[in-house]
Amino acid sequence: MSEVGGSQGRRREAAGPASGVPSEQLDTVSGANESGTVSDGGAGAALLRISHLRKAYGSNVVLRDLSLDVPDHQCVALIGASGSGKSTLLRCINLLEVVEDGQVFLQGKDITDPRVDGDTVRTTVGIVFQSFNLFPHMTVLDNITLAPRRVHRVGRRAAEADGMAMLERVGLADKASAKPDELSGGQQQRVAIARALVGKPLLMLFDEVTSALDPELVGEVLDLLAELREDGMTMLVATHEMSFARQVADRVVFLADGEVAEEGSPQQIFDGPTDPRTQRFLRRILDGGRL
Amino acid sequence: MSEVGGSQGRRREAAGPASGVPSEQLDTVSGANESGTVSDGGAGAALLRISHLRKAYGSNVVLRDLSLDVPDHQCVALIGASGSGKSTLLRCINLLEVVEDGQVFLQGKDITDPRVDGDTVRTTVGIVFQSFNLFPHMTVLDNITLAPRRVHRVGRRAAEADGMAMLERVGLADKASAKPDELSGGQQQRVAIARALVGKPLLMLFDEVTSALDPELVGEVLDLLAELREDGMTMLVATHEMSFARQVADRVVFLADGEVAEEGSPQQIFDGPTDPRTQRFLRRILDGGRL
Amino acid sequence: MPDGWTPSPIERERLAYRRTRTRRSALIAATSTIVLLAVGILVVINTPGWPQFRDSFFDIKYGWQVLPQIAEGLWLNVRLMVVCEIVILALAMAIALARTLRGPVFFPVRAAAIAYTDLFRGLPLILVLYMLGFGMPSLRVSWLPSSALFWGCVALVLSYSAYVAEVFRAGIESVHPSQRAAARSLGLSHGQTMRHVVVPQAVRRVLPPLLNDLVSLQKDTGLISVLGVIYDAVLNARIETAATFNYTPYVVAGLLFVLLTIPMTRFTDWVARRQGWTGAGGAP
Amino acid sequence: MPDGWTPSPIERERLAYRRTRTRRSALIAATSTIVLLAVGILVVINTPGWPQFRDSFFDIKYGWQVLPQIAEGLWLNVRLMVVCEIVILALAMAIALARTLRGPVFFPVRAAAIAYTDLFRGLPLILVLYMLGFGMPSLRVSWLPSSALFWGCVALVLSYSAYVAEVFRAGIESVHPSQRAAARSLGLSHGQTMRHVVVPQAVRRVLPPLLNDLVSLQKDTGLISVLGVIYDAVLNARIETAATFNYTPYVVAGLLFVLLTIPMTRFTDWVARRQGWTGAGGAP
Amino acid sequence: SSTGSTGGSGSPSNSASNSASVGGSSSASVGSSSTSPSSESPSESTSGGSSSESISNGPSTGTTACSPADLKTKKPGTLTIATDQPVYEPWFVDNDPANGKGFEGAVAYAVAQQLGYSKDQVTWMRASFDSVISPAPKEFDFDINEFSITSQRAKVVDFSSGYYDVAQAVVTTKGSKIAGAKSLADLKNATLGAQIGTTSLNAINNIIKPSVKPAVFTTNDDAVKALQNGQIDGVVTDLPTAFYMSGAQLDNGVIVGQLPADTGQPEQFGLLIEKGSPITSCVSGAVDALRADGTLAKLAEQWLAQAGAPELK
Ligand SMILES: Nc1ncnc2c1ncn2[C@@H]1O[C@H](COP(=O)(O)OP(=O)(O)OP(=O)(O)O)[C@@H](O)[C@H]1O
Ligand SMILES: Nc1ncnc2c1ncn2[C@@H]1O[C@H](COP(=O)(O)OP(=O)(O)OP(=O)(O)O)[C@@H](O)[C@H]1O
Ligand SMILES: [Mg+2]
Ligand SMILES: [Mg+2]
Repeated sequence: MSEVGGSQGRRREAAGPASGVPSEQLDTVSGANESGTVSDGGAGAALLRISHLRKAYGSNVVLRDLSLDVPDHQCVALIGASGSGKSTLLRCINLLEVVEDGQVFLQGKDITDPRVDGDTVRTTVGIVFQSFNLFPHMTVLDNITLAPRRVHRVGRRAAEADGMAMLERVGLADKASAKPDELSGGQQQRVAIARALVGKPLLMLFDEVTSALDPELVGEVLDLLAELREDGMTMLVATHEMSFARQVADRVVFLADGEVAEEGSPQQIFDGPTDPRTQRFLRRILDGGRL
Repeated sequence: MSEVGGSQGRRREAAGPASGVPSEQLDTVSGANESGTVSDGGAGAALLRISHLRKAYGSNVVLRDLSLDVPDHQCVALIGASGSGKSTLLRCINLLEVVEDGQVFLQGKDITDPRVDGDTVRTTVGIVFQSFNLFPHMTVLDNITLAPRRVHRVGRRAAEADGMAMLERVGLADKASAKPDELSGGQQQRVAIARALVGKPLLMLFDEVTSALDPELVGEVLDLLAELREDGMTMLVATHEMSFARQVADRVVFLADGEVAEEGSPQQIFDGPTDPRTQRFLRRILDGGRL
Repeated sequence: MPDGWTPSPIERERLAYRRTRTRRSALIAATSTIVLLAVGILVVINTPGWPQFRDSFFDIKYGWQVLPQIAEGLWLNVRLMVVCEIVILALAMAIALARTLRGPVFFPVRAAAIAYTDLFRGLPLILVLYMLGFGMPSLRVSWLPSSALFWGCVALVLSYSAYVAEVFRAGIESVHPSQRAAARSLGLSHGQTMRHVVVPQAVRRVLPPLLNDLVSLQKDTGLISVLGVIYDAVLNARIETAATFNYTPYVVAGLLFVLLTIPMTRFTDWVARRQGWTGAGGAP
Repeated sequence: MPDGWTPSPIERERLAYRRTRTRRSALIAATSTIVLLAVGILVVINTPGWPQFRDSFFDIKYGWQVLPQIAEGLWLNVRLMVVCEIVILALAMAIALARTLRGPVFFPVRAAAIAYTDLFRGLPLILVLYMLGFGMPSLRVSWLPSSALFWGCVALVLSYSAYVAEVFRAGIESVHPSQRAAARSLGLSHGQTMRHVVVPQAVRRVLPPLLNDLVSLQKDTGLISVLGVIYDAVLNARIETAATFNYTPYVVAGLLFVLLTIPMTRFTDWVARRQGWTGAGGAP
Repeated sequence: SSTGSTGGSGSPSNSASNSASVGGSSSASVGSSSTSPSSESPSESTSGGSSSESISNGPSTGTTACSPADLKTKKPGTLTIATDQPVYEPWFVDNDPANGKGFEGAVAYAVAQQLGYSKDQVTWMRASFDSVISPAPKEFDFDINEFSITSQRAKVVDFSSGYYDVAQAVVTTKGSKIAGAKSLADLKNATLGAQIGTTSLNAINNIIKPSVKPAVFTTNDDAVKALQNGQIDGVVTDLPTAFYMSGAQLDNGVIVGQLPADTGQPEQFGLLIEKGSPITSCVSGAVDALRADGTLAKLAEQWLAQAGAPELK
C-alpha cells in the first residue's frame, strides 16, 4: 500500500475510443486530497499493469495485494489452484467487478478511476468466460454480430460478413443460424471465442478457453491464439492446461493466496520453481500425470 | 440391424430395484410380432451393453449404429471429436433421451423397453454433466442430499452425514451451506460429482468431469475414480483428457460418425490405432502437444 | 432418411407398444373426462330449477337477437384495449427498467418507480376512474382535456402500467446475471444490454402473465362505462338484462370475450415456443 | 478486516469522489422529483374547480367519519382474500402442472387444463358470479349449498385460478430443461422433480406477477357484493357515496387498500431477494 | 359499478311520506314549499313548507325570465334532459325516455312544456348515476331519475322542488315466510334486500331494524333474482316499483305492505341540476306549477299503480 500511497496520479478523462491509440500523453491532475507525480506504473511497454489490487466478496478476500504486468504483444498465462481467484482477476480487469483497492492501468490509464467510462474500456478488452454465456435467444451469428453492430455501429452486411469469416475460422460456419442450446459444449465455447474476437480488442482475456474443447480443437485454438499474437494481440490466459502454458505463453504467473506467488518464463516456472507453493502445485500435477 | 432383427427378446418386467441383483434369470416372452431367443447380448459379464443404438435430432443423426459393452467393475473411456455424440450417448444410457432404434441393456435387462420404469433405472445410474446443472435455489448440502432423502427415503440426519462425508472427500466440506452461484467452476464440478456419487449407483457416467477442474484437483478426482472402481463401480467416462484415458481406463472407445470407430486397451488405441480416423485424431492431438 | 435407415423389428414393436399404450391411456382419460362432463350436465339438467335456469341464462333465440349489439360493444372494447395496451407496455417497461437501476445515484428514480407501482396497483381501478374521469373535468381548467373517455383511458393506463411493470420486472430479474456480464463485457452499455439481451429474454419468459393482464384489460376497458360515455359489451348486456330480466346477454358477452381470448392465447403460446426452449416436461 | 487492510489513499480518494458524485446526482434527482410534484400540486390547487374537487374527494372530516365502517369492510376483504387465495394457489398449481405434462398420453389432461384456462380467463368475473351466485341456487337442489357467499367464493376461485395457473406456467417454463434433466438423472420422479427442483425456482421467478394477482384478488373479493351478501370496503364506500354524493369514502377505501398492499409487496420482494440471485442491474 | 338508482339516504331526511296511500291520491300528499330549493339545504326548505298539505299556488310560473329565449340552457333553445342507462318501469317504458311514457318520462315533458319548450326542443341524453353525482360540469339541464332530495347531496348538486312523494314497501313471493306478515315485528327475522343508493336501505335499517343485515344489490333486477332463488325473503323498494315488481317481474309476487315513515319529514324525488345553475329556480317553479294544477297527480294516476297497500305498524 505504502508505495502507491505516497505518489499517485489519476486521470480526469475517460479512456479513449475503441481504436487503440497507444498511451496518449495525458495531463497529470492533482488529486482532490493529495497530489503527486504520475505513477502510470512506468507504463510504456506494459499494455496492462495491475498494481496492489484487492478484491473481496464480503469477508472472503479473494485478491489481496496483487501486482502484475502484461506487456504489449505478449501472452501471459495465469495458473493457480481452483478458487485462487483467476476468474475474479479477469473480471476486475474488464471492470465487471468494482475493485476494493489498488489500480489497473490499461495503456497507462488508470481504468479503475471512477471517472473512466467502463463501456469504452470494455470495448477494447475482450473476454471469453469459463461458462460460455452465449445469448440463448439469438442465433450463433447474431451472438457474434451483436457487439459490432450495436457498439461499433458496423452495418449488418459487413458485420455478418466479418462474423461468418470468424465462424469459418473456428470451424462453425455451418452452425451460423443455430441456437446456442443446439450446440455441444465445445461448439458453444468456440462461438464464445469468436464473439470476443470479432470486436478486434486490444487485450484478450481468456478464462479456461480450452477446458470444454476436445483435444483436436485445442490444437486449432492454440494456433488461433498464436496467430492472434502475431497480429499484435496482447493476451492474459487463465488456464489449467500446463502444456498450453508451457508451449504458448511468453510468461507464466502463478496465483496463490490472492497474490502473485511466482512469475517468470515457462522454463523458470516449470523447471525451476522457487516458491514452495508453486513447487507443491506442480508436484501434484506431475503426480496426476498431466505434465 | 439385421442381426438383431432376426432374433430378439424383450422383458415384461421393469428394471429391478436399486440393489444390483446381477442378471436374474428372466423368462423369455414371445414378442407380439416376432418371437425368438433372448439376445441379452450374451449378458453375464457386461453390466452395460449397447446394441445398434441410433439417435437423431431431427435430421441430424448423432448416433448411427452404435454397439458397445461396459463390463462389470471396469472403467471405459469414451473419446472422440467435439460433437461426435459422447454426451448424447450418456444421456441415452440414462434414459434422458428416447432412443430411435437399438437397445441398451443394464444387467441384462433392456432398459429401452417402454415397459421399463425410467426412474428406477436412473436411481441405479449416476451421471455427472458437462455443465454442472446444480440446483441454484438449494445449498450445496441440500443439492447432495436431495436424492437420498426423496428417492431413497434416507432420514435427514443420515443423509446429511453421508453428504458431509462425501463433501469431505471432494474437499468442499466448508462450502456445505453455500449456494452454487457462490462457487468457482471447479468447486461446482466437484459438488456435481459428489451429488452423483452419494446415491451409490451401480454405474457412473462422467461427461467431461475434469474439464473445469484445475490440474491439482484432477489428480484428486482421478484418485477418487480409481477408488470407486476398487469399490466395484462400473464407469463410462466421456473425456478429452487423453492422459486420463491412457492411465485410468481399462478400455478406450473412440467414437466417430455416430459409431464406435475403434476400441481396445489404452495401449492398443494410443500406440497402435488401426482405424484411419483414430490415427488422424491422435495425430492432431499430438501436434497440439497434449499427449 | 439420408442413411437409408429403417426401423428394426424391435423398434417397430416398441413403437407399436407405445402407440397402443398411448391410445389406451388417452382413451381412458378422454372417456373419463367426457363421462364426468356428461354426468355433470345431466345432473344439472334434471334439477327442478333447470328450465328456469336455462331460460334465464341460455335463451338461445334471445341470445341471437342481442348478439349484434353486444358484438358492437365488444368492438369498442377491443379498440380501447389496443390503444391503451400500447401505452401501457411502453410505460410499464420504462418503470420496470427504472426499478432495475442500481447504485445510490438512482435512488430517487427507483423510489419514484416503486411509489408509482405501490400506489396504482393498490388503488381500486374504479377510484382512479372516478378521480380522473369526474375529478379532472371538475377542475375546470381549459387546457386540460375534459373528455371522460380520454380520462378513462388514462386511468386504465395508470393502473395497468403498475401491474405490467411488475410482470416485466419479474422477467428481467429472472435473466441470470451472467448474461448481463457477458453483454457488458462486449462493450454494450447498460441500455444496450437491457434492450438486446435482457429484455428479449425477459419478455419471452413472462408472456403468459402478460397475456393475463391483456385479457383482463380487455374486460376492464368496459369499466370506462361508469363514466357514462361508452357502450361496451358488458354495458350493452346489462341494458338488455335490465329490460328483460334475462341474463342471456351476459352469457353472450362472456362467450364473445372467451372467443376473443383464445386466439390471443394460442398466438402468444406460439410466439413463446418459436423462440428458445419450450421448457416444461423434460425427460420422458 | 482479518488481514489488517486499510484503504490506500488512492482508494480513499476514489471513495470520496464516488460519494460526492452520488450525493450530487441523488440530490439533483430528488430535487427535480420533488419540484415536479410540488408544481403539479400547486397547479391543481390553483384551478377554479379545486375547492369543489377537494370537497368531493378529500373531505377529511367526512373521511374520518366513514373510516371505521370502511375498515370493517376491508377486514372482510382480507379474510375472503386469504381463504380464496389458498384454494386458488393449490388449484392453479395443479392446472399449471397438468399443462406441463408431455406426451400424447396426457393429451386429454392437457386439453382439459387448456380449456379451463381459456374459459375462465376469458369470461368476465361478473358473469361467473351471476351464473354461480344466482344460477346455482335457482336450480333448487337440496344438496347444493345455496349460500351466495359460498358461490361467490367459488366464482373467484375459478376465475383467478385460470390467471394464476398461467403465471405458474410461465415460471415453470422459464426453468431451464437442464435442471429437469439433472433432477431426473438423480432418480427423482417427474413429480419429485417438479416439487423439489422446478416449482421452487419457478415460484421465485414469478413472485411479482403472483402478487399482482393477489392484490387484484383482494380488491375483487368486493365483487361478491353484487350477490348482495357482503359489505366489503368498496360497497361500504359506495353506499356512503350514493347517499351523500361525495367520493371521499372511495378515497378512504383506496388508501386503505394501498396501505395493505405495501407491506405485502415489501414482504414478497424480501422473500425473492433472500433466495437466489437478485438479478437486475448487473455490471456497474 | 352501480347503475343509476333511486334517491339517497342521508341521515336526517330518510323517511317516506306518511300519507296513507300514495298510489291512491298522490297529489293530496304533495308537500313541497314553493321557495327555490337550490339553496344550501333543501330539506329545510321542504320541511319549511307544511308537510302534507296541498299547495295552492305556483308562484314562479309564467315569469318571462323562464321562457326558452331567456333560459340559459346548455344548448340554447333546447332543453337537454338526462336519465340513466338503462331505466325501468314504471318510471319509463321500454327504456326509451323520448316516448314520453312512464311517470318520469311524462313529468319531464310536462316540465319542458311548462317552461315553454315544444316536444322537439327536448333532447335526451344518458348519464350514469356515478357521473351525475360527481362535481364535474354537467352536459344536461336537468336529470330525472328518482333522485331523493337530501341536504348532503345538495352540497354537490341543485335539486328542483320535489315532484313525487315516496313511500317504501316490502315485496315478497307467495309462500315465503314473510308473505303473511302483518306488522313490522313479523319482519324482524327476515333477510331483506334493497338497491344500493336508495332510501329503501335506510328504511330497512331504521324502521324495520331486522336482526339480519340487509342484502345490498347493484340493481333491483339482482334483488329480484335473489328473491326468486329464496336467497332473501323480501325486497324493499319504493311503492311504484314494488307494484311493478310484484306484478310484472315476479310470477307469484305479493306486496306485504307499506312501511311507515319514522320521522315527520316526507321524502321526495327531485330533478337534479348542476350546482349553481341559473335555471334551477325556473325548473322548480315549473314543477310547483304542475303540482298546483294537478298535472303531477294526474300523471301519477296514469302511470303508477293505483292499488293501495296496507301500512305495516
Ligand atoms: N459472486 C461471488 N460471491 C461470493 N463469492 C464468490 C463469488 N464469485 C467467486 N467467489 C469466490 O471467490 C473465490 C475465487 O473464485 P474464482 O472463480 O475467481 O476462482 P478461480 O481461480 O477462477 O477458480 P476455478 O479455477 O475453479 O475457476 C472462490 O472461493 C469463490 O467461492
Ligand atoms: N437438444 C439438441 N437439439 C439438437 N441438436 C443437438 C441437441 N443436443 C445436441 N445436439 C447436436 O448433437 C451433436 C452431438 O452433440 P453432443 O453434445 O453429444 O457432442 P459431444 O460429443 O458431447 O461434444 P463435446 O465434446 O463438444 O461435448 C452436435 O452436433 C449437437 O449440435
Ligand atoms: Mg475460474
Ligand atoms: Mg459433450
